[in-house]
Amino acid sequence: MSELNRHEKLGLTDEDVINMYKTMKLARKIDERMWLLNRAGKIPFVVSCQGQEGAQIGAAFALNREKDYIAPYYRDLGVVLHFGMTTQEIMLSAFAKAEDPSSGGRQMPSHFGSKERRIITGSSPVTTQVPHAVGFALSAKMKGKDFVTFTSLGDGSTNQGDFHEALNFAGVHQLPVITFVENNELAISVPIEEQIASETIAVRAESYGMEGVRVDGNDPLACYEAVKEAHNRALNGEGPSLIEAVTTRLMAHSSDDNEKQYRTEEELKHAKENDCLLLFESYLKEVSVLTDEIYDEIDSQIKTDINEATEYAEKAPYPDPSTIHDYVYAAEEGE
Amino acid sequence: MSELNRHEKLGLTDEDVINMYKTMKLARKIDERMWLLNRAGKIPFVVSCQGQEGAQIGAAFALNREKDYIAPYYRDLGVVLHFGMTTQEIMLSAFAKAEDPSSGGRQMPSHFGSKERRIITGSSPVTTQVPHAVGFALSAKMKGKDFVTFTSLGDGSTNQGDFHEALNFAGVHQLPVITFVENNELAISVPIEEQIASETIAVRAESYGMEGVRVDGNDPLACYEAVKEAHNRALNGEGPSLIEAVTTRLMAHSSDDNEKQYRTEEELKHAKENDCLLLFESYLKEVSVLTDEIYDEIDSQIKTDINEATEYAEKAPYPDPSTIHDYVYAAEEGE
Amino acid sequence: MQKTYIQAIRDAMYEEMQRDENVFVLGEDVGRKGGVFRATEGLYDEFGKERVIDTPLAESAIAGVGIGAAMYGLRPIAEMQFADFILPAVNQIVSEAAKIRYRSNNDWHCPITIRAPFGGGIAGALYHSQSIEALFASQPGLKIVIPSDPYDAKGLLKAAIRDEDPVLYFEHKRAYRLLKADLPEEDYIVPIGKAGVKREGEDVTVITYGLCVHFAKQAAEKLADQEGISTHILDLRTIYPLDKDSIIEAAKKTGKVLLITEDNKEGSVMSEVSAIIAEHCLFDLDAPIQRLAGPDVPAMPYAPTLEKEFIVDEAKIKQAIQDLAEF
Amino acid sequence: MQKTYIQAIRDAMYEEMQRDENVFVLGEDVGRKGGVFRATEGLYDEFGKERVIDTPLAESAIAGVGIGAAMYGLRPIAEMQFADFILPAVNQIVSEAAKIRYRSNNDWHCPITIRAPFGGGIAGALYHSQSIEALFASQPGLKIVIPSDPYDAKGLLKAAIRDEDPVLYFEHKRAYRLLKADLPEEDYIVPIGKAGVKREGEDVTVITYGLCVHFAKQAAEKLADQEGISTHILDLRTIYPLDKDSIIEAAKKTGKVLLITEDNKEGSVMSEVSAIIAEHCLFDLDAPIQRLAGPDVPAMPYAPTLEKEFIVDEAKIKQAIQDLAEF
Ligand SMILES: Cc1ncc(C[n+]2csc(CCOP(=O)(O)OP(=O)(O)O)c2C)c(N)n1
Ligand SMILES: Cc1ncc(C[n+]2csc(CCOP(=O)(O)OP(=O)(O)O)c2C)c(N)n1
Ligand SMILES: [Mg+2]
Ligand SMILES: [Mg+2]
Repeated sequence: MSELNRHEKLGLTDEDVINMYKTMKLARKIDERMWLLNRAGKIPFVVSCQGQEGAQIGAAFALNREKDYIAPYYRDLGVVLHFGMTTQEIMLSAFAKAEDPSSGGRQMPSHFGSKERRIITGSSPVTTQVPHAVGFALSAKMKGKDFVTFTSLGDGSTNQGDFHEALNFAGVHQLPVITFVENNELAISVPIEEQIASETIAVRAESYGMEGVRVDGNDPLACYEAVKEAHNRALNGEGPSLIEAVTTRLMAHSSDDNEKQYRTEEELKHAKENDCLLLFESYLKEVSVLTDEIYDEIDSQIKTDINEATEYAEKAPYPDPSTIHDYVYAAEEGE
Repeated sequence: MSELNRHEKLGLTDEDVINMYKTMKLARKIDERMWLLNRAGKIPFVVSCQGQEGAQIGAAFALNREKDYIAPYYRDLGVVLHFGMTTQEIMLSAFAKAEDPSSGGRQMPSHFGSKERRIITGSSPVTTQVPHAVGFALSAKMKGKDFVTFTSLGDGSTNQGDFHEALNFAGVHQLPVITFVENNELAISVPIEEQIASETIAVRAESYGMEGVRVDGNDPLACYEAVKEAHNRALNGEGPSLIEAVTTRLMAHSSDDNEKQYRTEEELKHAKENDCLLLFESYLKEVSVLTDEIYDEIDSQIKTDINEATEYAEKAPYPDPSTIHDYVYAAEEGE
Repeated sequence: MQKTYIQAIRDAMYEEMQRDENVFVLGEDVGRKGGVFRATEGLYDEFGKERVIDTPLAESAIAGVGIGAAMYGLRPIAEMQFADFILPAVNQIVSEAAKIRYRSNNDWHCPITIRAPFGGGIAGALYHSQSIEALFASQPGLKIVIPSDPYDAKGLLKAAIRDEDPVLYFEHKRAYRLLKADLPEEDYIVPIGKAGVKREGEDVTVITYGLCVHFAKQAAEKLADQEGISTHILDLRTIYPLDKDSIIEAAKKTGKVLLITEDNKEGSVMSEVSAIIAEHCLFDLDAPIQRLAGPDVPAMPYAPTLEKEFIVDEAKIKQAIQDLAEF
Repeated sequence: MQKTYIQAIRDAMYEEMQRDENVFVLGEDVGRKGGVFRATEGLYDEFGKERVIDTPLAESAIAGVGIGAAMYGLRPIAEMQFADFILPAVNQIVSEAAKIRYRSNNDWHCPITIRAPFGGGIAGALYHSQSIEALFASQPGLKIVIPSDPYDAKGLLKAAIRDEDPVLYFEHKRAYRLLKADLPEEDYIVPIGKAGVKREGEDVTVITYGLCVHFAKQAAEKLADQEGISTHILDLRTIYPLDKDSIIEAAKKTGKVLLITEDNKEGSVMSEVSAIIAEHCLFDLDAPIQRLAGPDVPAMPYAPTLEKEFIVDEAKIKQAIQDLAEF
């Protein structure tokens, strides 16, 4: 095993890391396409995963996608792709079409949900998913099930009361839940030093009697390792973990935001230099896992996939107006 | 200075500590009287300070009662007595009489407030006062005023979202505010280990980039010292502090509670052994500050004071029913 | 067997926990202590601390963790120690519980029951006396029930626990030991969404809920005996969404409607009841729609003089019915 | 000079901050960025970061710290980025701000203004389109204002900032750039607590607020031209506590009342308006009190088909007025 090769030490095969790369790149390319569609006036809104795919994929690959439950946040395109959402489904949601599995076109894109894949339905108010994840973890403990619950959120969102209340609950009951903070050091326009009074977010773990870890979120392998360890702890009854992945926001907050209002050219340049996708690409080339041939194949597969998905979604029907009344409550005769 | 004498080292005179003792004892005796009145069916409700007077008086004496603002919680009889509330006023509130300065008989007793004395009006939902205290501290900073804001709460109450949100705000802006947790290791019936996941409450300070200190809350001098230091830091622009005083709840949670439901005889006995008033009394005798003569004088003063106050309050009129509509909003013609 | 209102509540939980092992209780002091009002008395001993969970003092977590467990498939009964203290959990209840089914297009749902003691008349002062239901009674996706007697207390709570959607269950703390009734031995539910006629009458229709039903019944008896006034009483039972048909029927019955709530008046649940009547059977009315309610002040004060002034009691109801009958 | 609705809001803040150095702004992204809708544009540069504070992402702290500062004697303007995200702050607003004067028997008070963009029609989906006002419109101690045009937007915001009590100020985000008007150069306020007649008419009375006033005016013009129907429009402006006298007067004027809100219907502000009318001038009515509102679903969905179905627009209003006129 070469000195350079880090993934084998983590028990990941070459195929594993190629899959990781593929999913990262798919997330990136879907996201890029959504921006184009937005700028072309075809979809009203995008909130981007760009720059955080490494953290997302590293974390997601450390989970058990046959058993675990996830409560992701709006940037987690990488996470939900690994949990089985298809490009077509993502595009259906971007176009607000009836077939969107997350919400039937009722929610903005990136408000993921799929019971079948154990993706817990999410909303827009930040951090509300964290107590939900703790509730799933409590259920696992009560019912003696061996799944782990994973939830993620942004750095700014760790300042919400729900973060504190939920993590304390998880800590008291030593529940199998992993809280993964994607710290891109911005909350819309507010930089981390005006947002968070602690040195790091990971140190907040001590307030909840849990393990706290800070990792390089631009490096999927580092994230994989940290989440894998947390997953093991959770399964071994050693309780919850808080993981802070220091990552990078490559784009504006959303398609409604103009980041020039608050981010300097310097800062933007620095962000570009930390592009997790390019860094992982270099690594995979360095260890001779990503050949030109594989690269091209992945690239063209992804293009086709996205083109087909976009075309399908664009043509798909909107929800019928009459359906607006559906599903406020369970249907009268049970569900 | 004798080896035993700890107060002189803190810059406290004999007169100071006698005053501390007096106020502690006054708080205790008022509280005891309120229980008697409650059991006699004369007042509907008591929530007790007993066992926490040491922490309260130690902390309060470290503040500047000419300038500082305080946002106390319901057990803080000791704190508000030091800030100028009279026995008569406390009794007026216990009897829900119109003259009660905190609320005119509208709130339960122990919901302190007095603008004149810079006692910020409090409510029943726990922890809401903590962001208010931060708002006062923000005002001090914005206006360049040299007051410090002090707020207190119970151990269980540190699990509310407001604690987290407020302390983070204070930490980010480095505001002159002291958060004082009176940790009696119970929240009604729930013991601290089922309540709080962290090792101590003081460690939570790190989440907010502030100084965290844990002291013996049964010892007023230790509390005085910790709060004095925090006060100095606040005035020196060194920001907020979190102080945990480990204290003792001598009584049931309130007059509506039966602590036998959840506290063993053993635990109750242990609590009694840590009675801060008796401990401080011993200390003051040991260093020959509290003579039998002074003791008797204080004792009889307090008795007279409480008797008179009770008598006055019992006779005082209730608010007139017609006043129920007053003060929902400012009077039409300004205030 | 004679049961008080609070025993009925406790029995409903006990029986549902026996029936379905997915039912569990969480809240402050619900375990060892059995609840500050003792609504969960004995449950901890019977079902253990895994199913009767003393939570940290954090209402948003109580609701939010409960919501998570409900989405997983359990049947949490979350207790808010006082209805006044449900407010830190509003975001979880309104943004989350109420919208989970709708936002996921029926993929997920959230069968949680949230119990909270409400109401005044027990020297609870501003923060232990509130009627907080109006704050939630505009949020589709939620159901809100308020029982007026032990029979409904038990039946509505069972229905709430078995319901596939989030139900807020507000129980009147002054009713806890005041109201007693013989309850059936057999299992029963009171269906959510249906109001109940608690007294038949011809002259005046009273529409109300909660403890006011009790006072209205007492007033009605006296008026029947003393004045020969015959009062029809509709108990809303579910205050959101409202049972429009029953409201319209009751209003039409006498043409004179008195709406009563212990809550303050402006923006109360009774506003909507009035609007339904004004929309659907205006021409059946023989008198303006009257509302009897608390004064529009922030909450019920502590002093007995003020508490009495605030509270809607039998005497005030009697007077209002009589005035309307004479209109 | 022509100003948009959002410029009017920004100007009100600017001028009040000039006038009174105790006025300051706090909220998420209100500083450097000038607000996500740019309502605070330029304030950071003009007044500095001490008076235009970018807060951590924590609404309960924004409200709670603001409340503290207001009690001290400052005049905070707290921004909630979207009205939908005010919910984590409900406890601070309802338990604290609303009750501070009352509970302290007038010793303390809390002059805070809380601004929040509300309303739909901008593809904001379930959580960026809500009308959240009904949730607060039963809490004495609060005042709630909702401007319908640039003139009122400026005048009501100034009145809110100068008010001695907490005011919730909801601004319609679709109105931000849609509505323009010439505003006076001089300082003025629009008094809180007073509704305003926005159109005189004889046949049908429309009572509404917010952006619906605009649509109602457009519909009324068309109906006047095309059908000869004369519509009277009352803009509530303050939706809590309501201006009862103006409501009663407007209802009596035509005897046919249409109440309009963009919010979902059951439990909306319009329920109380209806109840006031049914209580005070029932016999002046020639038709049932009609309500036109959003459907009773949790919130406005994202898909354009559903959003259009939800929203109250000019066409729906026109139809409703016409139906009522023909009643
Ligand atoms: C409770 C709440 N308040 C405000 C918002 C508006 N908002 C959406 S994203 C965001 C910033 C989030 O920052 P962070 O948590 O760091 O996540 P990031 O977007 O940087 O990944 C804000 C303020 C919201 N969605 N929810
Ligand atoms: C938000 C809220 N929830 C619940 C309550 C009911 N309650 C009053 S005191 C208390 C326990 C407080 O415990 P702790 O903070 O440790 O303070 P202590 O009473 O022990 O001094 C509870 C649950 C409340 N007042 N506010
Ligand atoms: Mg961020
Ligand atoms: Mg305690």
